[in-house]
Amino acid sequence: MRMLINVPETVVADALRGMAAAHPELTVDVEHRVVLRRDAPVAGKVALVSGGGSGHEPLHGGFVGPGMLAAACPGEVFTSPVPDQMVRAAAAVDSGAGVLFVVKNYTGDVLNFEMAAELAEDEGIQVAKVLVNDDVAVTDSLFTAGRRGTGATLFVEKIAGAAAEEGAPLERVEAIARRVNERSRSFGVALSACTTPAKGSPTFDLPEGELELGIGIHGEPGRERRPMMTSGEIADFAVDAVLEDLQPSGPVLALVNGMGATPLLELYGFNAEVQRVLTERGVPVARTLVGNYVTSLDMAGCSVTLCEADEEMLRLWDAPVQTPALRWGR
Amino acid sequence: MRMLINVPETVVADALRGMAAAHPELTVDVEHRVVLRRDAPVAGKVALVSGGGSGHEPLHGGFVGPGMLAAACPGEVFTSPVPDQMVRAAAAVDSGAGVLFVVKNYTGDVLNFEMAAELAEDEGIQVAKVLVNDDVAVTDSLFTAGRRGTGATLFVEKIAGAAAEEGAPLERVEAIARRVNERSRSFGVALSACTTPAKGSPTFDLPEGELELGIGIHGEPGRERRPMMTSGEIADFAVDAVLEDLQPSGPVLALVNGMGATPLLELYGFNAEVQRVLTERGVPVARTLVGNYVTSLDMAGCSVTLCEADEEMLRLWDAPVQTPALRWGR
Amino acid sequence: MTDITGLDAAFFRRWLTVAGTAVDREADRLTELDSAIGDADHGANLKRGFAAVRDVLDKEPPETPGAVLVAAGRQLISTVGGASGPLYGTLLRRTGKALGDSATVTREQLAAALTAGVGAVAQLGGAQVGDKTMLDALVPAAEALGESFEAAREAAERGALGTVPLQARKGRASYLGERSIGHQDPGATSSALLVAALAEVAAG
Amino acid sequence: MTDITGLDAAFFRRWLTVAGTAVDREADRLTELDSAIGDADHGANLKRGFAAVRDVLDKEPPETPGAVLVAAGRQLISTVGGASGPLYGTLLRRTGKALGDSATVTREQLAAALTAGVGAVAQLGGAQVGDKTMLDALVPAAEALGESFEAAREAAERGALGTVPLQARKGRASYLGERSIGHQDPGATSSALLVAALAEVAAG
Ligand SMILES: Nc1ncnc2c1ncn2[C@@H]1O[C@H](COP(=O)(O)OP(=O)(O)O)[C@@H](O)[C@H]1O
Ligand SMILES: Nc1ncnc2c1ncn2[C@@H]1O[C@H](COP(=O)(O)OP(=O)(O)O)[C@@H](O)[C@H]1O
Ligand SMILES: [Mg+2]
Ligand SMILES: [Mg+2]
Ligand SMILES: [Mg+2]
Ligand SMILES: [Mg+2]
Repeated sequence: MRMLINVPETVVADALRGMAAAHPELTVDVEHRVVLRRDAPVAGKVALVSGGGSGHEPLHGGFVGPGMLAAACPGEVFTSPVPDQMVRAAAAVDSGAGVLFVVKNYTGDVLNFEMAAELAEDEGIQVAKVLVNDDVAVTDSLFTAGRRGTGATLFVEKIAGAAAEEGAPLERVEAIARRVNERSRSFGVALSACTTPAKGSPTFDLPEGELELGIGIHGEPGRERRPMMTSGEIADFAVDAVLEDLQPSGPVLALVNGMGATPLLELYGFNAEVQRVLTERGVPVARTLVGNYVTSLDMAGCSVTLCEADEEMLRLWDAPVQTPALRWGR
Repeated sequence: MRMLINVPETVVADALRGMAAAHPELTVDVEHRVVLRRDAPVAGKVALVSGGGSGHEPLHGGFVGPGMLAAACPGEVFTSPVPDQMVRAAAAVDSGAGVLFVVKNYTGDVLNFEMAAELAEDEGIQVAKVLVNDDVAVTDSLFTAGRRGTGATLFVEKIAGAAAEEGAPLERVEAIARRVNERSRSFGVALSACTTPAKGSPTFDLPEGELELGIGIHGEPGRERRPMMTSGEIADFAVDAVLEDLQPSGPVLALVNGMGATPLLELYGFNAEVQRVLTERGVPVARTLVGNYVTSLDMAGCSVTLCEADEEMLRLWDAPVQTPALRWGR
Repeated sequence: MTDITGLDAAFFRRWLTVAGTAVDREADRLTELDSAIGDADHGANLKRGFAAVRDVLDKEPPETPGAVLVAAGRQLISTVGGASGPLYGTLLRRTGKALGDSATVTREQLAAALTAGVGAVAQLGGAQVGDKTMLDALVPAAEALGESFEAAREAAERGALGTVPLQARKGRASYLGERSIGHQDPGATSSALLVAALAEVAAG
Repeated sequence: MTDITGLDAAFFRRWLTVAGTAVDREADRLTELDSAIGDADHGANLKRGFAAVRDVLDKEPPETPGAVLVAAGRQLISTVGGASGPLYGTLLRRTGKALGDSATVTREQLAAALTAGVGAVAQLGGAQVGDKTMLDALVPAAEALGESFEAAREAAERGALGTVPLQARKGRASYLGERSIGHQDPGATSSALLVAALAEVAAG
């Protein structure tokens, strides 16, 4: 167990204490497991609340701050948070303008956020929800829990967060969030499994020289195992998988995301290949973000998310954001 | 070989192409391997130039931009760049106010930067050099190549870069850089070795359940191997190793750095323990930065860097910076 | 005690205690199963949840069977998270609600209430028998409980084993498509544990 | 050809070609040695450098022994990086400069020039014999070259093997302290390869 931890039971609480120390500009409620904008509630503004299992850092806590999330609720590792956290977060950040729950499409997240929405509404908070489900590796959604929410979460949180910051009302923030999700698709690849603290050994067995195509962000095996491919071949496969489902007529936002243990050096090299494929397919790229943003603990691998962005979405993407992990403009 | 690459020979060029695509705000000269501030040379201002082997990303290319480096020269993986790169970078960024070379103390880096300084001076560029050597794991410096340059490089580049941005003359920028280095110390720990593209297998063999104390950032084994320790025990060991050599009388800057493959969740948890130890030792912390900043490819592990910061250093630390990896203020 | 005439609050508290012990004992196995077709947390999730249930039942033991199950269900919802938290929480809460506030209930009454609880789980999760979920153990168990505790235990066990050849259509395992075949569902397995605990307590 | 009366530019070009081939062949071994006590790049570094040397010598072959070595040394400095780039680059450049611009040189002249080149390496890197570096092969080789090519080859080989029991005091290996003992120095090993290539070409 090559982990920098004390005991598996306290990893989330330990991380929140460390986050609190590193980010005095946030309010980190370690006991109740909520990360909040220091200045919440912000008068007259819609508040975005998200959350999910831990192990995907910087998602979501690293995206809390002006221009993005008002609050994040971290669950146990790979386990959706509980309704109590979401209700507490909603109550803390609601200025009366309402709250948008950004929910990645997993059974656990969906059920817990649904319960939380009911409870928050009981407390007089206006709640809207957007489901993020961008992962094209999940096919036959009739016979599955549906597409997983992965990289597009970052796009939804950033763009809808900017709309909220501008003072857009809840219905508009919700509509934009929905539009971003509808126009976003992702595909992920694992070069290694990850190790959860609770299990202490890799979640699946991936021999050297093989890779998993179509993985999610919870250490689950993918749809298919193949002999190792080059960065260029992986880019071809991943981008084509996305483009099979999303035929953008205009420029895209591209997220070239690391799963956690893939060095930035490799990620940038992979980005060069992603850009090559997009050029070959005639897809113009408006903005590119490269880095470890939606991770899966210590998994080696990467994912590609494309979002067909209209002018409003691009403007909101470029709008100022001040969070631990995403920060530009002012 | 679990690597997201095409062939080992092109990893650095591939990464630079990918970096160019992701960062239109930088000038990336892929052919000559130089990453430049778009607006260089900046009239009247001293320019910081750094560089070193690749594999430590975001160091140094990710630190190029207003308020930090004017240029970075990436070498092959774990191999110092060649003088030609540094001379080209110096010529491109020198406004006449002079250039400061920030050099990590490794034989290769020292020799290549020395040659470059001579050549650049032949071209009429005023060059100063600062050597970063903060790694307390290297003892008996009389019988070694001396302390390695690791995490303190970030402090030197940020603080001296801010001084340069303010318009300080070369001697002052050099003096501040030197002061930051003198007041900084680091200690690193590996939970796994890393794999270089050229070798394709781990640089050393670290059995499960053991760790290496006192490692550098080039995949070399450390000074000592021990049975696995908890995050809290590692924090005790690392912080005490630093404090044995640095007895700060005032507040410190703390960098809790990941070596590449350690999840941010664990790093934040480790930071909680580092803060605990510092509190126990009576060392006040002025600022804390947690993340993967000075990495060693896909090594799992962490390092702690402390810098005894005076008021000027804190002010310069807080000054605006606009680079891919470090970004605040404006 | 397990009086033939009726099951009291103490019986239900004992059930949840024994269930918690079984969960602790089998946590690694549940996580292992979840690791094959899920995200390797099912054991840790239930361990955390049942520890919290034990705490709350120790602190202020509710006085009716219904109240015990409602309190336990709430606690699971508040501490487990994931898919199983709301689902098991709903199972206990809705079963408890269906039991009303009588001080003792019969096995037949429990069977009817459990059927209501299982129905609520099916509605919440949108799954049905054959989807390779906890329902594959819970549905037959609720039915067989009309007969006897032991029949319920056997039905749940059979249901859990029966998930092995199934392709998952709900929950995380569904992402794997055909690769989910050949593995036993962790939720069905934990359901069988819970029902076995019930039979064990009933057996005295 | 290796004329008894003198070594010409073609001889030195051949030396560097044969050395490059040896480096290509032994690159993995050099990297392996560097992996044990360094950073696992020595083989790749020299491979890259000697490929560049080959290119430049092919494109515009210099016409004197001194010019061949100076051009090769410059090329190593411009393409290798790391510690070995400046050190080997300086070795060849300064040896070449010491040879002056005569069209042929004797072995004795080469031995003297190499001694100058090795001295420049020692000065640049601040190391001396016994520090577990390339100097442990180069210093005895330069001395023995006064005797014969074969003696130089043997001396370099012996010097490289002799680094095994040493504790490193320069370069990356020095960070390991006592843990550097028991491993052969990669730079001394590559130096022995280069001297062996020289002896091989001299043997015809
Ligand atoms: N929609 C659903 N309906 C009923 N049971 C479900 C559903 N989705 C998942 N489950 C059950 O939950 C179990 C997984 O629980 P757990 O691992 O704790 O949560 P998660 O899947 O969120 O990690 C599955 O094995 C399955 O039995
Ligand atoms: N100061 C020095 N003087 C002489 N030779 C040195 C010195 N430092 C290192 N070397 C030689 O360089 C070799 C390492 O070269 P290489 O691996 O290419 O560079 P780096 O150490 O920068 O990765 C060592 O094995 C040693 O022989
Ligand atoms: Mg889970
Ligand atoms: Mg090197
Ligand atoms: Mg699970
Ligand atoms: Mg080396």
